[in-house]
Amino acid sequence: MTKYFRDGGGDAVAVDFFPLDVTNFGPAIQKIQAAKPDMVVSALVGGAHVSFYRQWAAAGMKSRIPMASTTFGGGNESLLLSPEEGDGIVCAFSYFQEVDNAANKAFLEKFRAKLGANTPYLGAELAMRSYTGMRLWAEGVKRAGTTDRMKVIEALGSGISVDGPPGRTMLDPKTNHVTLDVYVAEVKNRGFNVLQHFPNSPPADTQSVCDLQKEPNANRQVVVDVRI
Amino acid sequence: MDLVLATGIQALSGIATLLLISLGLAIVFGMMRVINLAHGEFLMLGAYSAILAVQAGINLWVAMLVVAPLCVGLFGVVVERLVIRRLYGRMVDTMLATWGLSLALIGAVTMIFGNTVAGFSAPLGSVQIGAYSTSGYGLFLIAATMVLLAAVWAVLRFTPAGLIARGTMQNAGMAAALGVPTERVYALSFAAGAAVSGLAGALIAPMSGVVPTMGTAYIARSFITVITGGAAMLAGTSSAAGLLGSVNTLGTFVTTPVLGEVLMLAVAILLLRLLPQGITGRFFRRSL
Amino acid sequence: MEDRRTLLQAVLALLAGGVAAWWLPQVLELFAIINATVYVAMALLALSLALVWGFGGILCFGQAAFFGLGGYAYAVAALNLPDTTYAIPIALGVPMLAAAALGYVMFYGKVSDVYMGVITLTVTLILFNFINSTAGEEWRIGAAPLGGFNGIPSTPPLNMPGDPGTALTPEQIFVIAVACLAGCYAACKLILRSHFGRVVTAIRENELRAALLGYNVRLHKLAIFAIGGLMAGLAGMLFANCVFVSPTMFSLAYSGQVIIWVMVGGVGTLLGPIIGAMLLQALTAWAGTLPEVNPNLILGLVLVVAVLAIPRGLQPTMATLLRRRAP
Amino acid sequence: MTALLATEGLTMRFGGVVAVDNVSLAVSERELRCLIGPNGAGKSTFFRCLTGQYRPTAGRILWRGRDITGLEPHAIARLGIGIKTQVPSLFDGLTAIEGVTLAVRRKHGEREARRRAMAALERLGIGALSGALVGLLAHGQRQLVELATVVAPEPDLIILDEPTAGMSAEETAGTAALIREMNRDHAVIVVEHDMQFIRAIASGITVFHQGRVLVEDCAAKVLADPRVHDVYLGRPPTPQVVVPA
Repeated sequence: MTKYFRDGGGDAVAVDFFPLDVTNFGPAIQKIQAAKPDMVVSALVGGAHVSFYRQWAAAGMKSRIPMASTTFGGGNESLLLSPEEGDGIVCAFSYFQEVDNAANKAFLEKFRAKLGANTPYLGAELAMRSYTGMRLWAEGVKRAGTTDRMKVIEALGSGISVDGPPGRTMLDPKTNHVTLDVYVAEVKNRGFNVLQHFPNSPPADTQSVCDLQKEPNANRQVVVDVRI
Repeated sequence: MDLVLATGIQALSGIATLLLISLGLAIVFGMMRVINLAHGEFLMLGAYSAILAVQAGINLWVAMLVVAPLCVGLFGVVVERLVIRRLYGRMVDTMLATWGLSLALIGAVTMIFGNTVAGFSAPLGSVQIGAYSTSGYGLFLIAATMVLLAAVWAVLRFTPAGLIARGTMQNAGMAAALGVPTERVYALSFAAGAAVSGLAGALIAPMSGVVPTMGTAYIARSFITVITGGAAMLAGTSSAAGLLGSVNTLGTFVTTPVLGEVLMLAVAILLLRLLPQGITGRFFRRSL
Repeated sequence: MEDRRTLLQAVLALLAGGVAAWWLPQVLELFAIINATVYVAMALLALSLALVWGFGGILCFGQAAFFGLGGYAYAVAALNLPDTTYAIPIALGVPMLAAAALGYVMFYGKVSDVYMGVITLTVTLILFNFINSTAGEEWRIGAAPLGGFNGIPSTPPLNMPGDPGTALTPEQIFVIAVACLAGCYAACKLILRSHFGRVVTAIRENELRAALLGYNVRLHKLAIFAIGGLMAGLAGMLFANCVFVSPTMFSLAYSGQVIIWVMVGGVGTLLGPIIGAMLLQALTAWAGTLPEVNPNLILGLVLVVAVLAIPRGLQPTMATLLRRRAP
Repeated sequence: MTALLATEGLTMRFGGVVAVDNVSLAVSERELRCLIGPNGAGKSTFFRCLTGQYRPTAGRILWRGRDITGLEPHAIARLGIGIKTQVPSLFDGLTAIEGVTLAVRRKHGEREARRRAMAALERLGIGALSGALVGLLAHGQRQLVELATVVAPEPDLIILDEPTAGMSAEETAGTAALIREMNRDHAVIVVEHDMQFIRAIASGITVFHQGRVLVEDCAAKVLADPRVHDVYLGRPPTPQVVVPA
């Protein structure tokens, strides 16, 4: 993240890592206050880490320092917290239930019709990504004409794309990752208010270090160079 | 200057939280030699009952201070009747049975309430200390823990019920010979331990993520605190919580959270190696 | 008479292993083979605890620590060495030495049983916490990044000894896993029939009497604990070859489950925990498919009932039932 | 001739309480010695110092002149000392023959150990119980199995802590005869306070009182000594009165 702050002209005042079962964030909140940053970016994940957002709001810091997060919302945190604790946190995902396009509206209607009372809140990305993943596979099978493993893999490699609620999702042959639409939203009353839309965003960082078309059976673990 | 004061308060709230979540386990383990590995889930049940009470419209403070301990206390009686009563004296089997209970509770709560339940935010707003602002609820937590500790101490020390309970624990045979209904004392002691855990769960609910698996984050900490504390229940747990709580909080503040955690666990192992019977195995031996 | 019965059981085990290793790869497709290998690795982990707890009388809450160490030692060694066959001795040595070190601290530290449970639990927690926080770049050993929470997905599987090019196929790894399980079972039988094994069992029966007969109790306990560590490490290595190495190997879940398997299978027997491990894993997997029921609930209730109803576990109860019915 | 086992100024203190106070005694090869005294006289604590279960606070223990103070119980047993504790300590989960074989197995092969174990059981008249699970045996039988376990490896010295505890009159007499018979091949130290047993054994006796040695002499003199009577009846010992032989 520090690299992207630097690229964006900013800088990281301090970076801290938390074991997964830490629940007391008092000292961390105090360190943040001492550092007086312009904003806080959190990549916290898991049930115990929700305590950070709670203690952050309880210490009255929500009104003082704005917060963004790369992970908030993925684990339904927006449902866990009360509006006073969650509202205003900015996050970016490839889908929000509140995304405003025709495909999404049609999908949601059919979805509610099918599940009726216990229709779950889709929130951010996770559910939709699995749905889109299955459809990409289906597209590969259609093109390959068979469900045989190797043939489908070949078909997937020849550039497959699917249109759906999150917009257009294209399988990138160089990295086997996907190019898709990204939305920036802020938490609002346990839901999301979509602010910006970035269509067709490629997996730039992976593409910079990996090209499967040049070396098809590379099997080493590739590390994106984020050294500052 | 305000930095020192604010850090002091952080350390105090770290110690208070550790003491709060360990007290219920200390009562059950300290007095009854029963190792309750479902203690984390008792905390979780306390948090859930408080949240559900608030959702049902009951006042926040009543929900936390009355409803939660009551529900979890009653649940404690049921658990003691069905499971624990058959396993007295069999320490290992109690550990395994309560481990099973812990898994079952996580499963049951996940089935009934799903993975997320809407929590309520911490009351009492924020308080300004010099340049630092901290949560008013954090200060309340410290006070509540001190009051709870004093209350448990007073009950054990001054009331006849406390005396009977302590007597039964030290020598059930003799107590029975003196006409004490030991079965009922065991049930009530376990229920008291459960009630305190329920209260602790409810009190930490506004400051933590309430999910079915929240217990697993607390069980290790409270277990280590009680074991390092040693036999004497209140003195042991308080001294251990004081030591481990401050090491963890200050460690996290000075270095990184990871080192704060590792430091705490390292101190615990060191203590267990030097004082296998815990702090009160050697110091303040005769205290409660 | 007793000796013939143990030899018969050892031969039967090797036979059952042989049949499973030959027949199953033909029948099951890939996903089931990998799953079966996981079951076999877990059964081996249960066997290691059955030996240490059932016969050594040492209740180790942290058997998963050696399981994880075996897996990680294999992964790191395999990534750094040209031929993964050399990684095997490292994958077994590291957990064995760790078990010996932990054993020394516990047995020579005059620690009572309850605190032994606590210390083994705490050590596993520390390892879990530590491994979980090795995500950064600086946490790497040679060419192997420890990878923190994500584990080490790029662990190369075992390859034909001496021929690093051709990696073993999942079917071959399954055969090796079954061979390891059957081999370890037979080894346990032989160990327990040997003088050393009899002394270890005697120590479980009465530590003081064994000492007063001149046997160094602590050394024997340390040795059996280290052997248990080695077997758990072997299970970890097999696991690394069919799934991949991650901090969850050190988690309370694995430590707890392995105790449940041995408890339900039968403390004090070898075959019981192996059957228990396989059965309960199948039960957990089946419970996972049920829409409303949560597997934790079933597993938890099974343990509570097991502790209350059959303190000595499934297999001996069945054995006593059979013996009572036979004339 | 150096003593088989000797203690010099042996002292064992628990906080303020001095359980064994500066006790020096010596037992020679093949000797049969009784350590007697009322309950709480320090006999069992002295016994536990000898077996290494307690590490003495002061003083030395010598085995054939070599200082073995503070050795671990298993190291002491390896010197050739058979130990029977006050509370019967047996392998309940094993059969009688398995337990006794294990005792001998440390010095002999499997077959030889089994043969000697069987011989020891027969010598104590419980050959028939060899296949029985020790945990299911009656109290008297368990004591005999424990004696067999101690005798089987043929130690140079056997020390027994209250072997007749919980035994009937004729069982006590039987055990006394047994111990006399054992004494033919091994030195024996018996810690006892059962008067009937002591008269039957009639060996050298050391009387303990409040952690110290009160009297040490042959059975006849000790049993006639008024101070021993006083100590047993709880009266403070009358001052030293020399009774003409």
